[in-house]
Amino acid sequence: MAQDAIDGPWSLTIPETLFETLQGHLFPGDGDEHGAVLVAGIHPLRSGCARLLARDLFLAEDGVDYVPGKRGYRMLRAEFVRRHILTCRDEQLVYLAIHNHGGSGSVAFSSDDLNSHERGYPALLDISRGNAVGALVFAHGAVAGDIWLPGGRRVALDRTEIIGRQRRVLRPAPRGSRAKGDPQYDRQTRMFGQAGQLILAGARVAIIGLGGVGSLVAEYLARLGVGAFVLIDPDRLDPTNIPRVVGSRRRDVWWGLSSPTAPAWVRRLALAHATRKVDIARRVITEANPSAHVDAIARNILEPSATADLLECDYIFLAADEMRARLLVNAIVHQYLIPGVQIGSKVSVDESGRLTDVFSVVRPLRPGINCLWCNQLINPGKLADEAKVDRERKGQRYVDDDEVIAPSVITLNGVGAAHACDDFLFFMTALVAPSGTLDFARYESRSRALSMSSPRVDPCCTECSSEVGCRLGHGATGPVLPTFAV
Amino acid sequence: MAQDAIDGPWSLTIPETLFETLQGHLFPGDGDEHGAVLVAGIHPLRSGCARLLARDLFLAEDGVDYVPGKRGYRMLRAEFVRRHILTCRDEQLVYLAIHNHGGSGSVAFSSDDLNSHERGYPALLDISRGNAVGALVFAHGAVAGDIWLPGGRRVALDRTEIIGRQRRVLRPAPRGSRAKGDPQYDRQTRMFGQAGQLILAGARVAIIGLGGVGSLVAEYLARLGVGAFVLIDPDRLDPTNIPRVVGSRRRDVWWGLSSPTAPAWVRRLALAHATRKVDIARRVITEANPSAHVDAIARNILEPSATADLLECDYIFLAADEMRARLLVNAIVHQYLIPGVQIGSKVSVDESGRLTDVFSVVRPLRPGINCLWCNQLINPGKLADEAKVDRERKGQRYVDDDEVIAPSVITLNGVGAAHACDDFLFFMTALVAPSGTLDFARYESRSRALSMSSPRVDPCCTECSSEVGCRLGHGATGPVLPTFAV
Amino acid sequence: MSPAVQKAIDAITGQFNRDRVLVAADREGGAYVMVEGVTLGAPFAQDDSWIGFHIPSTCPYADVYPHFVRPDLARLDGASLGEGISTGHAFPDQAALKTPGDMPARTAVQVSRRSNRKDTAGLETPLHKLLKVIQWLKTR
Amino acid sequence: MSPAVQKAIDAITGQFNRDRVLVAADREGGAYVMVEGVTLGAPFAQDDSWIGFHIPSTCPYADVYPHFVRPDLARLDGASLGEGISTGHAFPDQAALKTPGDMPARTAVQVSRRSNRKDTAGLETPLHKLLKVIQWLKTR
Repeated sequence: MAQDAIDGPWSLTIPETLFETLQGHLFPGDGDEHGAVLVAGIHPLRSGCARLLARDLFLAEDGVDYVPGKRGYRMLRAEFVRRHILTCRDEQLVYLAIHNHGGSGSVAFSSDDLNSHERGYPALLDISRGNAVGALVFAHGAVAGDIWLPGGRRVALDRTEIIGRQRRVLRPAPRGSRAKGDPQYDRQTRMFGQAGQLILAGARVAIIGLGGVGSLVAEYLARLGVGAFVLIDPDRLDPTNIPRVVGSRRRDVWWGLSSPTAPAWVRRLALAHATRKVDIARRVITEANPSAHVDAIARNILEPSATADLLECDYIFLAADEMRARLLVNAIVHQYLIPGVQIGSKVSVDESGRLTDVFSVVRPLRPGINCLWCNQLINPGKLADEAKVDRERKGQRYVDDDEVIAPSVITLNGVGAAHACDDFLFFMTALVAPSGTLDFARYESRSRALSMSSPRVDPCCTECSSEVGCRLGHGATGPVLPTFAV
Repeated sequence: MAQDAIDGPWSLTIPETLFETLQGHLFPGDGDEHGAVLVAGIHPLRSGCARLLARDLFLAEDGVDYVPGKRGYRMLRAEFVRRHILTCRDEQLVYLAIHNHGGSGSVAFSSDDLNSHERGYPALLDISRGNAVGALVFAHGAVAGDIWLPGGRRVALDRTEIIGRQRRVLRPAPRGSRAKGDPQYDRQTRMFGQAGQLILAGARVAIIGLGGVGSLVAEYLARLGVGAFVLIDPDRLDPTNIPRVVGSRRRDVWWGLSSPTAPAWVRRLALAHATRKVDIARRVITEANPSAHVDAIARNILEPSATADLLECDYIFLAADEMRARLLVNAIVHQYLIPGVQIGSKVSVDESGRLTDVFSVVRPLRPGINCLWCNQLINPGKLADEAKVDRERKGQRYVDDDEVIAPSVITLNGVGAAHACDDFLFFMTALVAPSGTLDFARYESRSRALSMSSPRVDPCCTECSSEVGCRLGHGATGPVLPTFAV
Repeated sequence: MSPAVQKAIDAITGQFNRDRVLVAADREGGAYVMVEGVTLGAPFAQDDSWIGFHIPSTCPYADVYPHFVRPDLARLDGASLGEGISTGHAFPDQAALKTPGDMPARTAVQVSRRSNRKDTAGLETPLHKLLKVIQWLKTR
Repeated sequence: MSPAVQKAIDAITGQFNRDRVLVAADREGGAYVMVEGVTLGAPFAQDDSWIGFHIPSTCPYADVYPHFVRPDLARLDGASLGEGISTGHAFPDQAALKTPGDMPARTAVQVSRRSNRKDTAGLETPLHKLLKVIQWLKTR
């Protein structure tokens, strides 16, 4: 796992639900000190930074697991520590002992705390066999951490990111305000401040599928000032895409040569040289914001190199129709605690060809709670179909197979993309209302209604639970991702 | 009024509510014939076509106003006719006698009907003093009309357009299907058919305000295949617009020269030569669909020449913040029976600068029912402010004046624009669900909720009622529009 | 001038004397209006004043505000003029006139009375508003 | 081959005999599998058949379907093979193999049994599905 090769700052990411449970335990209103153990996965980034990923939380019962200390005020009982450090050893996870201090806005370990780490953590490191161990101390609005790496290096936690309905960042102490921003963004910083603009500029966003939905997402986010993009789509533009892919032009498809009236071989040649969708999106982004960084990856998202790029992102927009892409992104959301959203639209027609339902869906994806797998939104049959070559699929067609091409319309895509980007903005800038939800949204075009549905959670789900062998927060040491094997 | 100078086809536009009242009266299920009088305004188009605008409907009571005829089966009693023809004379409106036939899908006047027109209409024309008169005959799904113009010319009604929750077209008889469409639009015609694509290609749409919202509307509609655009905005691009105006580029504002760090005189010069917003939108439209027709009008919408262009459109997207623009567009919707939508977004901040409400609104505008004036969405104080020159406005600042620049964010604009365009598409292609509404929609960003509110209707409203001197369906002979006087 | 603005001015010249009413068109079809010799008296030290105001081209939908009166307006009791009345203004702004100079600017006291809502157009005409403002001044 | 696919194949070779199970990798980490000599008998005229199928790289999430059996499959009673069983196929498609030729194509009868929903991954392994299909065939 080479945890000692990481030389950048360390952060902790923690799902909001888990954080709220912890807060309730640490700050019940008695002003006293309480304890817990957090078990975390680890996610080393290319930049040399490392993310600790909160996977599971064990609250120490006062007087039973959390008892008066021999040297300090309180301590976790040895039996409680032992139970969890062995789990961490077996599952290759990081053990983090937690307690709280009073005060708010800033927090630091006491010298008693640090002395106890120095006495105890070398032994814990031995037991955990190559997995980091450490401690976190919480106050209201502040978290500090002392992480011990195998090999003897010791790092302070830079920040804690809470992700759920919105993203909040806690640090050991407040940071000074930064430089003034670009006056170009004046109208929007009036809503979310210079601080919000800096969050956007610092964000790296993945867009999977640069067709009708993804091209709009790219356009909105680039204008908004998002700093870095990872664009993933293997396809080239087709003439039938032009009515939906913003920024696309007729010359991108060698218009005329690619039209159905052209000889088949000319048409094939033209389409083989059409512009890639990721390059059209890159053009749109660069025109909107020349200083945005763009990685345009013209590969299937399941190719391991594309997946690796995805793991470096802060938020994932899933705008591809493939079930395999859903499966992979959903796995990443839960295993790497990277938030995201699935966007799509559907046009249903009955047997007589009459229009029934038309809607756009926006499904926020959040670790541990909003899971496409346990909500049965990933169809095993379609996963099987997608693994076949075209000729096979056609030869094996079934009664319930819909080989017809699905209708697709820019206004439906616009509804999904706009809401998904709006949700992203309020998530990132932490401006969600107390009444805000993470429900799956369905915007009905024909009735102008919105229906929201609360995702269900299967407590044993392989994807979103922290059961043994399941993905939640397991990071790099967790189950293999459903990518192509090389 | 020069009604005899019109040489193109004549059509009738009728609000859905009025049409439904008429249908209920003509087809109560008794299979019998019933009568009514429709009073209509008139709207000559530059193309030489004329639109009759249904303003008011008077149902003839069976046995009282609609009685056995001397030569035909039934007739409107002379007193009933006389009452309404005099109103038409006084208010310069068109008198249309209505009755129904059986059958469905096609309809024509009987020879009895035509004979009675020939006997009666020359006299009615005399009474109405220069205003056209005529007759309409309805069947299920079909309308025919025989219009007598002053001067002796006589025209058959080409079609009847019903506008409300959706747009439907009735004709005297079904038309043959037209030529095959552009294969480029394959994916969307799978939803709304070749017929829908032809409707879009034949539509002329106005977009007022080509800023954050309007530029997105232009982009979506151009990709969708809308055939003709009237773009109205007097402004040039400013660097602070780039984060919201799609298609805008830094070189449109002479980036660098226009930045706040440049000397003031250089900056002014750069901004005076920045690209006009209508020209940026034209660029976006042309890139998406080179065959779209674009009129780019860099004037205030209240300048009479700009207003005149607006009257040639089939649908109006109001994406400008000015109250005066609301006042004018609202007047046109009701007086000329042109449907539209007002789109906007609002970011509210409390005294301490904390964010309160953030939402996008989409307010469908439909004649006689959805009125911005009687819903108090046009602020008289702001109308007064907008009529002042800048220096005056600053000198006269009030306690409740908000001179602060309103925040504006592309994702909020995207939500409004996408829903407005989606609503437009389902309106034009008549795919609205039975449960569809015309309520004003408010998409709340912070809670992800949608709140719908039913517009109220003031029965004496100067704008949306057919009281004497009020605008509804009055067309060219109605009250003067609130434009600038020249 | 727009027909609605002309109609509003006709109503004002009907109420006051035609030769006491000065009118200058603005650039958009609205008008600047000044009525001379409106009776004031207590609580003010002045027996009368001119009153000026702007009727926007969007009359009768637009509110008419603010109004302007003589620059030396003062209370008999020496108290301050109070909320809604402020000194140091000029009326009208020459840049807003269709023909600058048509109505030379005067220094003025500004009277701010805003009518916030109108149920339908025409409920409060510029004349009606003017009379309301005069009434309001007299009850200060 | 992906670890999950390898695990599924191990389960199959554990159930049947290793030398009765042929395996060829596809281009994405999945595998084509053929099990020789699976007992059939009544209601079919044939005592046994090979059964071939594709395990996608997205195993265990993806369904495993369809399955293929010997091309001369026929009922003892001479009736048609019935719904879900169709003739005139070939297995596997050489273009789908990582190395074409690794598993030569055979003409085949296709058996279509789709499992539509999975509550969680792994509830129905490729082995489990194979046993279900064999069972289903025997109850035709």
